[in-house]
Amino acid sequence: MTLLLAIVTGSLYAAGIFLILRRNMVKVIFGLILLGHAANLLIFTVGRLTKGIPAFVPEGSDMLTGRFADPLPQALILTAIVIGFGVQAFTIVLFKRTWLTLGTEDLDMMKTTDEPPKE
Amino acid sequence: MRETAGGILVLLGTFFILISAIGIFRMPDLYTRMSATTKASTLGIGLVLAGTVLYWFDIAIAARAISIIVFLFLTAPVAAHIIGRAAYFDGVPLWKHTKIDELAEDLKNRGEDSE
Amino acid sequence: MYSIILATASRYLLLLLQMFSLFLLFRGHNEPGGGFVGGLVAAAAYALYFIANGIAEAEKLLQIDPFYLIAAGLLLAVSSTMPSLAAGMNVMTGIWFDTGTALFGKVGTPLLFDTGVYFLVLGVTLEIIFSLAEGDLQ
Amino acid sequence: MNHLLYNILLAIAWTLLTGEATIPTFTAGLVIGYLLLWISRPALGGGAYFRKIPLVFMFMLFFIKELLIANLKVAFDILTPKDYMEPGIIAFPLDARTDMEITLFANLLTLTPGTLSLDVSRDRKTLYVHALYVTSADAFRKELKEGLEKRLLDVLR
Amino acid sequence: MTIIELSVDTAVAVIGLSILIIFMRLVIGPSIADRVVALDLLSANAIAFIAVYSIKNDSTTFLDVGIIVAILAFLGTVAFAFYLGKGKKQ
Amino acid sequence: MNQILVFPILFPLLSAITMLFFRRSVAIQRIISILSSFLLLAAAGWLLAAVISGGMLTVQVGGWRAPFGITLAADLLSAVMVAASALIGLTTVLYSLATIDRERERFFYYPLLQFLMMGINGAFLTGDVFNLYVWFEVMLISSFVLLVLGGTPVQLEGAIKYVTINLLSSSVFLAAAGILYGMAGTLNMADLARITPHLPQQNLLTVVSVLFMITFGVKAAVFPLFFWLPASYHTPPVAVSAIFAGLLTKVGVYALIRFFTTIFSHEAVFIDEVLLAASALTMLSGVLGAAAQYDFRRLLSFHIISQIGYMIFGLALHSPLAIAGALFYIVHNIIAKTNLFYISGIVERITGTYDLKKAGGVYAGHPVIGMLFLIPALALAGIPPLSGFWAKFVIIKAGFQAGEYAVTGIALLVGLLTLFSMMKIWNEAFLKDLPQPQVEGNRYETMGFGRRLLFFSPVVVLGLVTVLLGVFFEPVFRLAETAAAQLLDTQAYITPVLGRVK
Amino acid sequence: MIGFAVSAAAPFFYRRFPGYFGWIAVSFPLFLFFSFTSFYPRIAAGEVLRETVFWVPSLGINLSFLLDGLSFTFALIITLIGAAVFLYAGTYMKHYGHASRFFVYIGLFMTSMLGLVLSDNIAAMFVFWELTGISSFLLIGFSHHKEQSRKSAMQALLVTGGGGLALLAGLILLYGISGTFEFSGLYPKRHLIVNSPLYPAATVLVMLGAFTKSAQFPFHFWLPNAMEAPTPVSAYLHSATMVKAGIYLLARMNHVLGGTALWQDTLLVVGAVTMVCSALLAFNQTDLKKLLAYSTLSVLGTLTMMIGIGSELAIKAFFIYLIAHSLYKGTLFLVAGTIDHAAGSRDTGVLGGLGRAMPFTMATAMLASFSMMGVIPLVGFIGKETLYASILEMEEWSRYLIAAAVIANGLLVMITLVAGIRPFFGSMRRLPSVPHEAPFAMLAGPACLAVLGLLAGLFPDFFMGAMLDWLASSVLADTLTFRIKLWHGFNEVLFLSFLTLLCGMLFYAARIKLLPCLHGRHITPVLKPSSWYDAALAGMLRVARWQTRILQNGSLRNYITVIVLTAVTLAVSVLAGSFSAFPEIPALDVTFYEVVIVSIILVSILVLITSSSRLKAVIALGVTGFSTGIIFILYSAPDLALTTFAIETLGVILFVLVLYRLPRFTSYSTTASRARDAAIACVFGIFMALMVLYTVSGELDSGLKRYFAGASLPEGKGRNIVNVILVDFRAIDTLGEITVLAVAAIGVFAMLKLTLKGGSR
Ligand code: NA
Ligand code: NA
Repeated sequence: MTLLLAIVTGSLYAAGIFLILRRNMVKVIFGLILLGHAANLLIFTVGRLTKGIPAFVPEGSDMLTGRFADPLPQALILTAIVIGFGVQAFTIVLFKRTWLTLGTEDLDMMKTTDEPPKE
Repeated sequence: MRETAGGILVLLGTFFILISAIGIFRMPDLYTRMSATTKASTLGIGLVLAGTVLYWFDIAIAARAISIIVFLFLTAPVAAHIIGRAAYFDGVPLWKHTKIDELAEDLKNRGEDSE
Repeated sequence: MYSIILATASRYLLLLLQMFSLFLLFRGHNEPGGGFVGGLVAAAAYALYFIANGIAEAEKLLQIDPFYLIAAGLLLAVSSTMPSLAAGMNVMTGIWFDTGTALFGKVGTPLLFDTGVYFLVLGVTLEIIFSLAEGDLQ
Repeated sequence: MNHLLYNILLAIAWTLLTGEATIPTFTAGLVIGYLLLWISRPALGGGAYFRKIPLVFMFMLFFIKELLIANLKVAFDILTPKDYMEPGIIAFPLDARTDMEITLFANLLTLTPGTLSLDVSRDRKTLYVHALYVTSADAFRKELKEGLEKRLLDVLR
Repeated sequence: MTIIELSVDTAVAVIGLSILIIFMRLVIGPSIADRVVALDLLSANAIAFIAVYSIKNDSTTFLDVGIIVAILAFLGTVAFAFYLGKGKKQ
Repeated sequence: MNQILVFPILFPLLSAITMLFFRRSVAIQRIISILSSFLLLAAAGWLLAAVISGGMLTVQVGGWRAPFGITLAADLLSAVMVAASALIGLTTVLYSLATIDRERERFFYYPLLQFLMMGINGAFLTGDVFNLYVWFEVMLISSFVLLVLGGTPVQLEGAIKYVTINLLSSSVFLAAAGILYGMAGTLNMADLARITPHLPQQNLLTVVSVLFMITFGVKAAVFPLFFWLPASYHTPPVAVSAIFAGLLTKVGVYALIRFFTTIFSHEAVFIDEVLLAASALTMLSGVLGAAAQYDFRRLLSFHIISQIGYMIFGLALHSPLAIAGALFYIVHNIIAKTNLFYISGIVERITGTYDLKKAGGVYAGHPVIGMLFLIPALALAGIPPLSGFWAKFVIIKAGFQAGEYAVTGIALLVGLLTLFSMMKIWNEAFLKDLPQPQVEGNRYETMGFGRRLLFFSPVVVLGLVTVLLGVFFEPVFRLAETAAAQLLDTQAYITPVLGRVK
Repeated sequence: MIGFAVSAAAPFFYRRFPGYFGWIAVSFPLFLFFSFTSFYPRIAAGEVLRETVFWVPSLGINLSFLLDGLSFTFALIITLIGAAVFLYAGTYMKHYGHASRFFVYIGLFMTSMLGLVLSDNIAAMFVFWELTGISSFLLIGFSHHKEQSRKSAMQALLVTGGGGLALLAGLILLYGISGTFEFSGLYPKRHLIVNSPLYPAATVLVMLGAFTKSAQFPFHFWLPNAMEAPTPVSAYLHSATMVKAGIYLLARMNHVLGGTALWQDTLLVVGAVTMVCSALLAFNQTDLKKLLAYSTLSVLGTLTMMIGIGSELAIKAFFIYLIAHSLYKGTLFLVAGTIDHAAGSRDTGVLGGLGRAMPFTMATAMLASFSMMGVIPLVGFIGKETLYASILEMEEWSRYLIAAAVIANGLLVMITLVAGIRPFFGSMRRLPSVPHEAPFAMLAGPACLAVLGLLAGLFPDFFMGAMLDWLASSVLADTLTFRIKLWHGFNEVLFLSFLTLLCGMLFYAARIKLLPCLHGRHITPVLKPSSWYDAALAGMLRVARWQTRILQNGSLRNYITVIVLTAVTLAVSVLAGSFSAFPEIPALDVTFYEVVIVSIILVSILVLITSSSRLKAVIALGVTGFSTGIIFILYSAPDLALTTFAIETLGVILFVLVLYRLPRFTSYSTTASRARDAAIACVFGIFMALMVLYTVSGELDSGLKRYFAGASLPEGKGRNIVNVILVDFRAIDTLGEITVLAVAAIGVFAMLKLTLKGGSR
């Protein structure tokens, strides 16, 4: 499964990059979200996979022993997901606002801030 | 014994789930798909969960499983209704063999009335 | 897009979801759940209500400016760091009360922290949804 | 509805007394509580509760039967290559009046395979139903009127 | 292999198959509503899968996730319907 | 005592929360802003004093022992950065009071500034790789919002690029942090510093460090990762541009320094070569970009990039002198660059434009402003005895010491071109007569005395600091040397955090 | 020694009492002048005075001062001319406006100049060096509303600033070789320095600094342009003092760097070329000040050349020439200013017959002019005599140099005739204003200087005789005695002097003929490197615009492409260099449902990329997210799954609320660009996948995992370890996380509710 997840992670990255390279703003949003997924899945996979043994201390015991899933990458991903959610919500609204204000979704039409000074 | 009963319930549930899956794939239009499938899967999940309850036979598990069942039975029809309605007003076409559409007729009449 | 069926159902589901969200919050320390998911489910309840009944109804239901929820959530979370500072311990050191309850597990500052997260998430989500929905009306 | 509350409280008390938080204990508590309440009718009053509980049970049984039959019918149609369907959208005049009645009825109808509540008219007098097997619109209306709606309203009113 | 193990393994496989079938409908469409229905059904399958998986792994922790999935799937469906409804009105 | 380490994070947060509660009253928000900024400055000063006198400070947050919980750690570098940013925070608040319009004030401008400060300080103080990511995000989202606050078309356009590229870099950061954990099993910087030299997959570690270099390089605006900066920094209100210019990229530089002296210290060769090449190109392309500009703020924005190059150059040389130079360069640049942006705002108020071709006549009417401009401008160009001279001097000396003649030569040339740009501004905006008299009423003349005081005090204060840093360079340089020595001695970072480790 | 302290404090003093009147202002340089002369006995006794104020000792940079013959001479020149100029400017600057600013600048300049010549520490000297450059910049651009003025100031700054940077580099290299920044510390290490491999580089860099500052060919062009400055500035900075800073440095460094062929020959050649070329360039000038500027250039070249000759006689000639030039050129510039002031023009073609109206000015001008022409008995004559003598003494090149010197000096004579004498004779023409005699304050300064020139010529022994020995000793290692006299008798040298005068007359006469031909015609660009400067500047700007257009082209896609490619290239260059083997592929132990999930994700991604409908894309995205959640369930992360599901659903709601207002999902890019992007994306994706595989192929021994498992319940009071990490072990992460959420909510709110009208501010 690690191999499959590595492939999935790679595909998510590839798709994310491909989409943020589009001229259409909306696609860029999707690309950014995919990149978020990709990073999360990457952390999950490199934190090593453990099947079916979540990190919960069982009832009647003081500690968890034996094989169990590493809780730290999970906590990191949780934080990253939530942060990603906040940032993405902002980004989506930013793109919407931009579209409403500028009237275009074509990123190649948005070059005024980089325009070379007029001679 | 109890576990076996649970297993059988689970199997029965998955059967209905499969039916609904095939149904949604095979049926000709959106409405027939919905008619055919949403409930089958609801029933199927209900059965699977009942099997789970039997397997664990613990109040905490039962509480969870039952709340899922209750919640599903509460929400599934609402969801089906709301999608069907939205789809209808959005103009999703009916199957060509659909016999009658009294809603369309009424809408037409109402439209004439109000104008 | 008002449907009487959805509207009626949403009213009953609202309570159910809110209760479930509290449930998730309180037992999150021992079982899956916690302030974040709890807050999201609570927000989901309002979101459902908003979709079924419209934005005005939903805001009436909430009664409070979501920004105050956000501020309160942050304040709760931060204030959970204060007792340890005041006590001269490392900042954010958890302080626990001996009494425990069946539902909550132990009571202590980390739970306060999680409650802060709950309110904040609720406030943030609602703020975003309401702003977007109000934006539609304009 | 007070009686239902009593009943549940009694069941909980039973569970606590036995000290065994399991499903059978709780179910037993419910049954015992119901019997106790029934016995104490003169003291507590409230005949409606005892009239309705069997009705509810009856309705549930009816509904589950309908559910199973319809499911099997649809399953058969799905699994066999030939389609027997004659779908249509029927306007059904509602007797149900309150929000709760309408909602419950529409939802139960949707839950039954082969039918789907599509819309409630603005005057809340008509429910539009999409059905898979419509031999005749009037027959369909009649069946529904006397079957599901009647039984449901009996329980609710 | 006990009956329960057999039935659980079968169930997992059958649910997996159903998911694949439904996913095909999701990809095909044709209307958005069709896809939403498929999505709804997929999440229902996920719940069933979670339930079976909890038996398979002898672990109850996952059932809670099932409740959340049920709630959220409903909410998601309603949201999509809301979207479709809006599209019509405006 | 150690707990003062938390104040630079908690003060801004608490004041932001309070302001959220008073969201309807701008007046109260202003007062809270000022108070909390002063408090923050005091706390930062205290922290700096404590670190200077008592060495590195650490706090194990939550009382959890070092690699398990999150450690906040302030060595000299961190403390200095916090102090500098607190100063910039304060001046920016003052400047904002004079310049930010009512509408933005009503829409949470002040809390956002505080959130930004919280993120920046957090980034400087944390001793945990993932926690750094979190602070970066706090900082980023605050900067996103500040950047678009107002929603004018240019702001939105700039923000799209800024946001997209920064999110891409965040994703890379996350991946790199994840892989680092997947390899080393820890996230604590000190623990990593201890473990990384002994990891079996050293090559993989180098790749990870490349990923970190990319992500921090984007934040620091290093060649060729800087594009988002000139695209966006000139679009928001000038107070926002100023604090961005002063602090945001420096956080990236800080992270680069932290990572490549502490965590990846042992495998410097490849990285240093890359950094060296990047620094040369950064210096050059930044300054050339500036030479092509005629917009006051865009010109300054390109200069940010160019100067980042110097700092990276210092890091790449990796000698005690070079690092000390880089550190001093950062502080100098934070102060001078922010100041220049403030002044661009003043010039805009007077002439009604940021376009240098349309501006003019400031010197004739306001010679004092001219002098106030010359201080940071000449400092930036490295004219003695201002702070920038020393910054350049030390780095160049280190460059020659290391035998990197080519890059050092570029650094010198870039200094000349910087002088050219600064003098272009001077000639165009200050000396030249105003080409066309302003049509609408002069927004500068109508300012009240109090506002003008707020308007100028940041410029005066920062100008004074620039001069003082130059004139009393010796103690400052000693401090930088000590900080550099601390940075290069990995054990000096590990021991206070982890305690004695065998 | 107190003099130093006063000079350091002076500018601050000045700002407080803006000296509007030259009489007050003049007291400052005069005071300094006399305090310096008070050191005369000690200097004359061969003493070298030192004083150190610690500044940045850890870098070896201190304000250490050194007063020996060389710096003493310069200090006297600076303060003396300064006094004259201050006095003059007090009146002259009245019609300029902002006179107070002028005095601040020029006071700053004088202080810096003094600091420059007095510094023992070369880094500190550099500080003053740059300060003189800046004050010069401010003074040239003093009439800032004139574009020419601004341009010239910028040119001067860039040329001298660029040289300054070279100098800095050279100084640091010297430090690298010797380990000291003190001149006095460098002297003993001469051997070490000259033999170092870095010696040529350091020497060339130092020379570059000196040449630019002293306007040596080919950097001479900025000086004539600097004549845009007010006349007192031209007199003071651009003839008497600042431009001599480079010469000073060369003289100072002669000890350290001199004696090699590189040093001597370069100076000789550059000096000689400057001397001749700039004199030639004066030919078609008609502006009084520009004429004088070209003559200054020529003299600066001569001075450089003399250091290049390097003999004792040459050094002495150097000093005499230096003093003489400072005296007469200062005077002439001030007179030019007076003429401009009085007559309203500086055009030599227009000026004439002013002698009647301005007799005192004429007298002053005559004295200075004769000194410049080298007429007996003025000090200029002695200077020229000594110069010729020193050239004749040389073994090689003497003949060519003599010819060059005679021609150059002849041209100087011509310039003098045109600029210093002609305006006072002949017939008066129509002038912009009626000429009148200058006020006393404007006359006193130049007159004093001119008279001083005469006295120095008449009594050379008294004024300079004793000095010259120890002056030379401050530049050279050993000394011989040499008596200077006004009159050496009729010899070769005297003949040359007459020849020079004769040449000058001839040139003057020829000039009248030549002028019409030359007028309007450009002397070859080779002789006018200012066109090189312009070309370099324009070229730099072109390159700047080009690279900005290429790099900062506004296209987000290009930005991202560059970033991604950079990342991949760097990473691959690491990988390619060191990883020989493909990562160990983990065993493929998958179940059916895992394959189902993974294939669903992959198909969804494909649908997402290729989708032409927004909502379809949203759904595909949702499926991807949900499937990720399922993976989290499979691999023991229920909390993650919960959160993922919740977030995905909220994401859907968000999209739904936003989307129907969003634009269509149309595709703009061409197939080619899509293919290119796909390739980039795939490379990056493969890279990341490989990273995952590489990482998991190693062992992970996480002590943290075990610690959390043990501490979660007893210390964290929770069984859900993930949650305990979130709210306790790493609570500060979560604090930051919820802050992000809060700010995001603010952002969304503000973006939707706040829209300012109009452009950005
Ligand atoms: Na995400
Ligand atoms: Na949580």
